[in-house]
Amino acid sequence: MRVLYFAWVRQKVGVAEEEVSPPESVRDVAGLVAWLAARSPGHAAAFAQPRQVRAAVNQDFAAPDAPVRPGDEVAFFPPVTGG
Amino acid sequence: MRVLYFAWVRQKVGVAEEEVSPPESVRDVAGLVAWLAARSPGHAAAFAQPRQVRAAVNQDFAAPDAPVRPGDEVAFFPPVTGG
Amino acid sequence: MSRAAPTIRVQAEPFDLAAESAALAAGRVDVGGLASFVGLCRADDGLAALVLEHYPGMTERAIARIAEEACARWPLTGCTVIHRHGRLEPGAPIVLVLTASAHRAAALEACAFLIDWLKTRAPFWKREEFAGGTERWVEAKAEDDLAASRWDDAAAARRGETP
Amino acid sequence: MSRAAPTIRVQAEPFDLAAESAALAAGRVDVGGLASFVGLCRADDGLAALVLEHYPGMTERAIARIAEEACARWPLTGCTVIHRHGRLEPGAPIVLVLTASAHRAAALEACAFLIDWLKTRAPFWKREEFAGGTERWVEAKAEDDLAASRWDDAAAARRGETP
Repeated sequence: MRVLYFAWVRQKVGVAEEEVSPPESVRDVAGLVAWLAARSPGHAAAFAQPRQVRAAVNQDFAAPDAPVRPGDEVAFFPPVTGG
Repeated sequence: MRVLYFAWVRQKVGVAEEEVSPPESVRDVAGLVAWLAARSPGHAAAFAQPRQVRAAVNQDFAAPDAPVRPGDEVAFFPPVTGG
Repeated sequence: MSRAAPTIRVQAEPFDLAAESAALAAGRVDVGGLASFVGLCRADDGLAALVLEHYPGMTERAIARIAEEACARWPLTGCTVIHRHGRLEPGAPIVLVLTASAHRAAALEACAFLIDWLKTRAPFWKREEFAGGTERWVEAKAEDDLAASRWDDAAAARRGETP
Repeated sequence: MSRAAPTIRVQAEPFDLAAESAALAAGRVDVGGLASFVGLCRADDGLAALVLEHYPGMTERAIARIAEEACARWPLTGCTVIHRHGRLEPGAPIVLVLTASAHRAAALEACAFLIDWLKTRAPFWKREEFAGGTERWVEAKAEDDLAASRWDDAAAARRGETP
């Protein structure tokens, strides 16, 4: 599973992307967040306030209960501020 | 008093502008319309449906009861269709 | 925020959207949004040309008032209205409205307001010329009056009145 | 009326309002109104530059969806969205939205809709760089969510639902 980070989430995690292999028990975005948050102090800081972090699965915005599967591209980022 | 005509009002009257000297009894736009309508068949045709004709006095839109005085510039035209 | 006086022109010649747009933002760093509207001549029903007549003198005056009203209702840093007259063929641009503001909502709303009010308050008249040689004066549309009147409601609503 | 596919570009380079605008009207006689919005970088609070990060791939996809939604809601003859990324200094244009339609209301409303939805649904993030060397990520604004949500209300109202 490919995980991408953007904006201050990327800065806190310390990398822009990584390949991860979460256990089978990680089935949705919320589960992935909990699992990623335990990987490093940077990850923990990035996900300290989960409501500040948005997700996309395979380049579509995704809610916390959206399923994630091996092979997915999952991205985490702050609320968008373009335009 | 200078009177200007635009669009189909001008076409029906037959001239784009004219100098007129209405009697003192003509005190407002409605009175001027009634007086002008009697000047020629063209004028009569132009003012046959007074509600289809708008007026301006000294280059400001004016209601039928707006006063008109010697020296004024009064214009008559259909509802505007610019933009 | 400094407000520029509106730029208003009534002309037979085409206008230059890019140049007018650049002029509203040139040398400024307080403009966050530039909205524009360009009205063009459509070839409906075999239209060969539109001939736009106007009331020289009153036209500029009426547009100036409409632009002043927009500047009073929204915090614009600039505003440009250019309206053409004369014979215009299908595809030709007729009118340009440009508004600049620190924020997008002001620029967009003022732009829509300006074109709505121009349609109902600027002394222009359109005559349609068709391929067969027939002509017809365009009639004022009730929908244009309705579009213009929503801004009365908006102003009333801001003042706390029931529209 | 033939509908053109939306033009969508995400690029570091500036865009050309006049060329993009001309492209939407070129060779057509069914376009009655062209609306545009250009968002620019303001120099608020001593801002030296905005740095725009985005999510390559998803960005284009998200903008394409927003443009499709606009084309589904309004009878547009054309629609262009260009969004820049990278380092942009005060005065620089950031985003261009252009809409074309037979009638002005469709073009103006779709233009406002597109910029509102871009603000809340396109994966861009702005970092502010200040003269003193400090940096700050721009936070999403509640007013932008509100501006975007009025289009939900508008769609609901058209479907006869209570917003």
